[in-house]
Amino acid sequence: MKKLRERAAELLSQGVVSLVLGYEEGTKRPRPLFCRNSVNAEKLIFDSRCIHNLAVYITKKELVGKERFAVTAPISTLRSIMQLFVENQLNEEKLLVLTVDLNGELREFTTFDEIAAYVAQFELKRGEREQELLSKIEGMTREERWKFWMEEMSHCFKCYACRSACPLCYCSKCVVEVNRPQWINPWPAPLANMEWHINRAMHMVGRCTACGACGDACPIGIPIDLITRKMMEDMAPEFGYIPGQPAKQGNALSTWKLDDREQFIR
Amino acid sequence: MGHTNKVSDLQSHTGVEVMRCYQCGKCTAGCVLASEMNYPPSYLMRLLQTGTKPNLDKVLSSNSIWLCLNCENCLGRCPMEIDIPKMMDYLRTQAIKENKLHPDSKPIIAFHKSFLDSIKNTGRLYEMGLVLSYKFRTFNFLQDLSIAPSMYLKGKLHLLPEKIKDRRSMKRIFGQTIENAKTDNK
Amino acid sequence: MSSNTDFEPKIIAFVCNWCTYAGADLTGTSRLKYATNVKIVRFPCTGRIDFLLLLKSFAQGADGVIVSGCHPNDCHYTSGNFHARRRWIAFRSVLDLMGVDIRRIQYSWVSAAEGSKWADLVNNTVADIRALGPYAEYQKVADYLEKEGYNEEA
Amino acid sequence: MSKIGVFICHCGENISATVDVERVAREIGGMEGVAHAIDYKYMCSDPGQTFIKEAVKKYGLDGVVVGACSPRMHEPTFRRACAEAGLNPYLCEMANLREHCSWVHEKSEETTEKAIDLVKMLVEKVKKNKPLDSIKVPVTKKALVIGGGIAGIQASLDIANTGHKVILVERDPSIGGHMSQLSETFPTLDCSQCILTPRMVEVAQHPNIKLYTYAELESLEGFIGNFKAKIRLKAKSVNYSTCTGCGACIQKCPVKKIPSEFNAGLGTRTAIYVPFPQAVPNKPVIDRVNCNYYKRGACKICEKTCQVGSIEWDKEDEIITEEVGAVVLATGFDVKGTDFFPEYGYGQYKDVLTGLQFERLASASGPTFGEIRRPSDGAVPKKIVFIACAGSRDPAKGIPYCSKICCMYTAKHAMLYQHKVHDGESTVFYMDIRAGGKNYEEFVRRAIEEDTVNYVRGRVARVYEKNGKLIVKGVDTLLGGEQVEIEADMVVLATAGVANCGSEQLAQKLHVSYDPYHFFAEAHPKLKPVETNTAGIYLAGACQAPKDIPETVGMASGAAVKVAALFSNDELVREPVVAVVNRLAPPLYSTCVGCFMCETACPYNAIEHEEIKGRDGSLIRNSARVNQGLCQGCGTCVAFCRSKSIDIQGYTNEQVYAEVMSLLND
Amino acid sequence: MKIGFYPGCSLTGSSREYNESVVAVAKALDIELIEINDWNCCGATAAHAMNEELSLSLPARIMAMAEKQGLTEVVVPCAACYNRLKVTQHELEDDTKRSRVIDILKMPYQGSSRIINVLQLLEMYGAENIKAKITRPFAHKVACYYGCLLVRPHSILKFDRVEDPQSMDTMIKMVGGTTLDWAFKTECCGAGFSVSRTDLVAKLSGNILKDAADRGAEALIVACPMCQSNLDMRRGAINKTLETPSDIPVIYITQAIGLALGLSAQELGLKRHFVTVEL
Repeated sequence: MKKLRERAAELLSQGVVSLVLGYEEGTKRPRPLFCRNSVNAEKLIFDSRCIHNLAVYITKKELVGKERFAVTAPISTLRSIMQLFVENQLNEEKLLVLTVDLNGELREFTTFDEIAAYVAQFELKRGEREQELLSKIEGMTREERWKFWMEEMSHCFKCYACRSACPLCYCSKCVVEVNRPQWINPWPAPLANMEWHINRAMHMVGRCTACGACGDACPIGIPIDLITRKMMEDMAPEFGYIPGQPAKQGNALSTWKLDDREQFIR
Repeated sequence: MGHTNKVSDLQSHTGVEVMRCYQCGKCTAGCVLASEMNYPPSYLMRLLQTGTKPNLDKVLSSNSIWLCLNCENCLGRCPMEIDIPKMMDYLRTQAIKENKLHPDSKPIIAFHKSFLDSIKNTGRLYEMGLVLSYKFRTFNFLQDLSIAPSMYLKGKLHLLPEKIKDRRSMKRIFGQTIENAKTDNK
Repeated sequence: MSSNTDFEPKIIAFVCNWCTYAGADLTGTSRLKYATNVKIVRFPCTGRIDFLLLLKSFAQGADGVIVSGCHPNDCHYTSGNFHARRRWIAFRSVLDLMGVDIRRIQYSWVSAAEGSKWADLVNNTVADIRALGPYAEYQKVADYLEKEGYNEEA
Repeated sequence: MSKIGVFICHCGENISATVDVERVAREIGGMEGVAHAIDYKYMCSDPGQTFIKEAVKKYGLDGVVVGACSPRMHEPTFRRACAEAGLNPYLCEMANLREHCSWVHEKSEETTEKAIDLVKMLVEKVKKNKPLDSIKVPVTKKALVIGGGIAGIQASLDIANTGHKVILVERDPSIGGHMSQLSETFPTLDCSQCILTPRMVEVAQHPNIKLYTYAELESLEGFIGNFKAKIRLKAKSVNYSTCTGCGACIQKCPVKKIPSEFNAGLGTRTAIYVPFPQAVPNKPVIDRVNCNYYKRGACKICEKTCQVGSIEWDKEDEIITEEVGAVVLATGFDVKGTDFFPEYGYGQYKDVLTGLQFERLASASGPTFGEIRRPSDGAVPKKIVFIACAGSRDPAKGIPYCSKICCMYTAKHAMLYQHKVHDGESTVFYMDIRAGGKNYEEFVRRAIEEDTVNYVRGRVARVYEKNGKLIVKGVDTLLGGEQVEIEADMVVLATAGVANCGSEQLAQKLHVSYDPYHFFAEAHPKLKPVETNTAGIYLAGACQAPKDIPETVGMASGAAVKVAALFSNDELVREPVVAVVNRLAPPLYSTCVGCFMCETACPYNAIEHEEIKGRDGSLIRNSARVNQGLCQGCGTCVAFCRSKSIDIQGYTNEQVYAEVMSLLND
Repeated sequence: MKIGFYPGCSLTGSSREYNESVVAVAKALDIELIEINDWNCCGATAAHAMNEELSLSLPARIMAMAEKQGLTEVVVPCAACYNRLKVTQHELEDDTKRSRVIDILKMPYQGSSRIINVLQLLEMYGAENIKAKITRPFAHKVACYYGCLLVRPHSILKFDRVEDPQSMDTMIKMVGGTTLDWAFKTECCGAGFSVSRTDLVAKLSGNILKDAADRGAEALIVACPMCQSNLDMRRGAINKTLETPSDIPVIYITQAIGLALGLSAQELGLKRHFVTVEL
């Protein structure tokens, strides 16, 4: 952590970057810190409690500006950054990524390939909570799943915190805001809620890196992160990608293989 | 019952669509017993296609349906994949039902009945019993008299039947299939 | 299932212009008969078919959906159907996870030459959906919207 | 509010027999936004079109829906009518009440209700239609003809004679195709080569024709008027600019036992070879698979005999690119081999031949110089059996169709045999005799009556060999199914005509449709027999279905006229069904955020990156942009776009959404 | 290696020698045959000529018993039984038929056991072993006779090719024999009428023997007890239809292989034939 602060201060004072996006202590848990000078670098922290996915800010020009900036990124954030690279949303020349590895060493990355090589050591696995809930859902009949989700969705009041928290929801105009035609009604109602979440899951196929930010952000605790996580787990073997390891070229959904499964097609 | 219904019954029971046949004659050309039959298979198909009562009667009372050995040469070569053997099976049961039996059918039916009786009682084929029962059915006591002793000498003929343990299941199977069919017929 | 014999399912078909639409035209020119329950929406390619349209169909009261296009390798646009196939794999998976009844969406390849296949597809799908009954489960949720009095046109 | 005009066609009685057209018009007339709705007997007729034109003017219509046949049939007709009345043609849509409704349902309440729904759907769509301008593209006035058989030859000559350039590509070392293999032709019995070879020479000498033999199409990109064809020129290993075609190399080549393709396997050829004496070009190629040098690294005898040094050992396949405006497919057909028939011996009996092989036996240029002799022992067959419908009309073998030419050539074969072997006995087993054509029936009767060919109606169940004879087990169905057994010396199978090998792959390269038997599909079975579903690609000859020479030649000329018509204008008008990325006023510019998922999905590389820059020149963002020349309008990108920033004209999100909503909203 | 075994009625009676040779050859090849418990007759031609449900129920019971015993693969040497079992398995893929039959049997039936004939057994599990264990090559010129039941209906059995099958020929060549290319490999011998219409059978079987004799066969090789007993036991009647009486023996493929493996005529039941076997 000390090394991180020193390096951040150095980067800022030398003018290598104009901003270090990191974490500082908050009232309950660490919160994001937009560190723009070397003095503030002292506030930077980086430990296992730092799970807020800072990648959500790095596509927003109004926050990060036009200059080069640095971001401190735990493994889940690194995955998001990789996916953002794949989707042409980041510029390698404008970004410096900092992380602290398992040995407490400070690591710096500037390219997709460097991050990919580092992330490859980590397997994306279900946590206890995910395991418990998903195995419960997997054990349900279709009708039970429908009831389960309808019940969960009935609480949703469309605050779109899930969308705001997701680093991959970077569209300037979301489909729910498109009104010609109005594909999905923006207000909370069971059908519109269901359509929104199915839509979100489809938009995340082959993209979601299971950081869990959407689920964390949900103010009423609907386990929506499980939808995209489960899709990631199920589609990975189907489309031949490794969960949490975005491939540099092409998106799983907008590419295809000659022998994709088609038993369901009559 | 209208005559065309019988042809559609044939289709619903066996899946054989008689109208598919275009009388190319390939079945007849390759049939080992066509020359013995009143009507060779392709001719029989044409009779069925007409759907008229006299022609259907011709089919049911012909020896053709009894002489078919179900060797399936016709099916194997039929360009329209018409399952003639399956159709013959069905026509035989119909001929029995309507009691339009060609004399050639007698020994054949007798043999089949003796065969099934044997299984019904013991679960397995009792060849000695089969032959005896068949002889009683046909009054043809001299047939095969020459080979039976040699068969016995060569260890090929058991004097007593082999029986399976679960003979009740045999009774049930026969009860629910053959006997059911009989009641259906009434 | 005998209780559903009176039920006439509403089915909407999303088909591509080059294979299935033309195949359905051939069904017509061949005068093959099929059930009236299916109405076709024409698309240039299966690749064009948005999954949201399928959701909207159910919301609008469809009991079943047919999605059909060119056989693999026959796409007029080379690969639209391959993209579609992959999209449907994912979409089925999402729907199944959410508990939507995926038996109500019938995918098929029907070429421009397969007029009789189209007729069979329609008839079989109608029979399948008739056996499943109305998709009340989904429509109940959709109706909620109307009861609330929202109407986007207004 | 919209002012839509709706026009319901009776199509004679084709629609009105099962659909209550008056009710359709009545109910649609009551729809919101419908200003005018009528029904009429023939909407596509002149008076019908006049109704539409007048209504457009009278009611100031801003959209037209015609409920009639398939839009694949008459959409252009009605759009043209609208345009003539001053309405943008793309504001006209068709509801398919015939192919998708009246023809496939019985007369009933439901059928009429479905028709109403179908029209409603299109009315809702039209409300969202936008006026579009068609896209104009230049036309490259050069044609590519694939296949150098009689179809390709005829098409090439006809196009070339209209003054346009033609590139003719032939897979084999010579043009000529199957016709060059035939002995004599029905029903005139004139010699095939005598009528064909002058045309072959004409092709070679025509100033407008560029001939590539021993070449295959590698790929075809682009669209009507603007194709880019990559052609693989297979290495001939002989330099044609210096080769004189003296043939010395062929004489000296030590590899002599290769089955000759031209002789359908009955004769042999060398490794360096000209397929047949009248070949065009009459210069050899080296068959690298069989050549000693390529197989074992030593020989080169041909090089030593060649006085002009034309052998090119290291020559590699060359790929050239040609820009063409139209393509004619004339790749012909093939026949099933005798090995396709388990019941006739799986091809193991040497004296069981295909019809094509018999042609070679009967041909003066064939392996026996026109004498009919058994391949097994060279004996003249005294009893010969011809089996018609061998594989054809045989669904069990996967070929339910009639190959069309076999009845006639079998009669010709039997006739030729009787002419050549006077004491011979010939039997034809047939199912039906299909001799529709000028002088065809007379020809078959001649075979039966004058040449005493024994015609037996029945199929043959089996052929097997015993004591050097072929035992043919057939049947005479006209005698109530009497079995007929013939001890024959030779059996000729009129084997089914099938699609040429590789036609499926070729169709996929060209994006043309094909039928379940891999014959290329015409755009319409009656009215567009030479067009394919892909604009700018036409069909000629047996690649579409088996057909005889006169029919093939007629079709080739038809295709040539289509090409000539296309080339008669400098520009071609294209449908504006293309994708567009939305553009908005600054500071938004576009809702596209540049994820470029559309780019990976696009089959045509039509998505470009556009840098959107502010007034100061600084980059605001990268957005997608569609190249309208490349876009073919599949719309795959549209379905992938998460922010709905890309849309496709003619099938916009608003249009299809309105259709779906209307269809079920009741 | 263990495999399920369904002998069928013929093999316990009139075709004992087939059973003996199958068992002897299997033993020599280290294949353990596990007989299905309390098996019943498959019903053969009689059942399906008379009643369809019966013709499905009898074989279904056999396969249900095999499943109960956990036999995943069952060898059925008798071609008639093999045919009935395979066809039944195919027919019972239809749900209504299957549930009806299960209802009759009062036993679970999955249709999961793989049914193979004796040629498949030898080919799949014996080929290498046979090659290694040949002690006395079977140096004879023979005609392999397949009959109807082993190869038809091809669409269901999917065994060998539909005309001119080769599997038995391949096997004979492997043990040192030569096989004839002849015309009657799959023509029917008429065995279904062996008892009821001996006159027709004699004619059909006569045609078969004549072609084999004309082409110089030393023996007919078969894999069907119906064909064998018909061509062997009925030889007296057959010879009456032939110009030249035939003394060509009719032996089972397992007997031919047994001989090549050095097994004795006694072990292979060769003494039980009517037409003397001297090979």
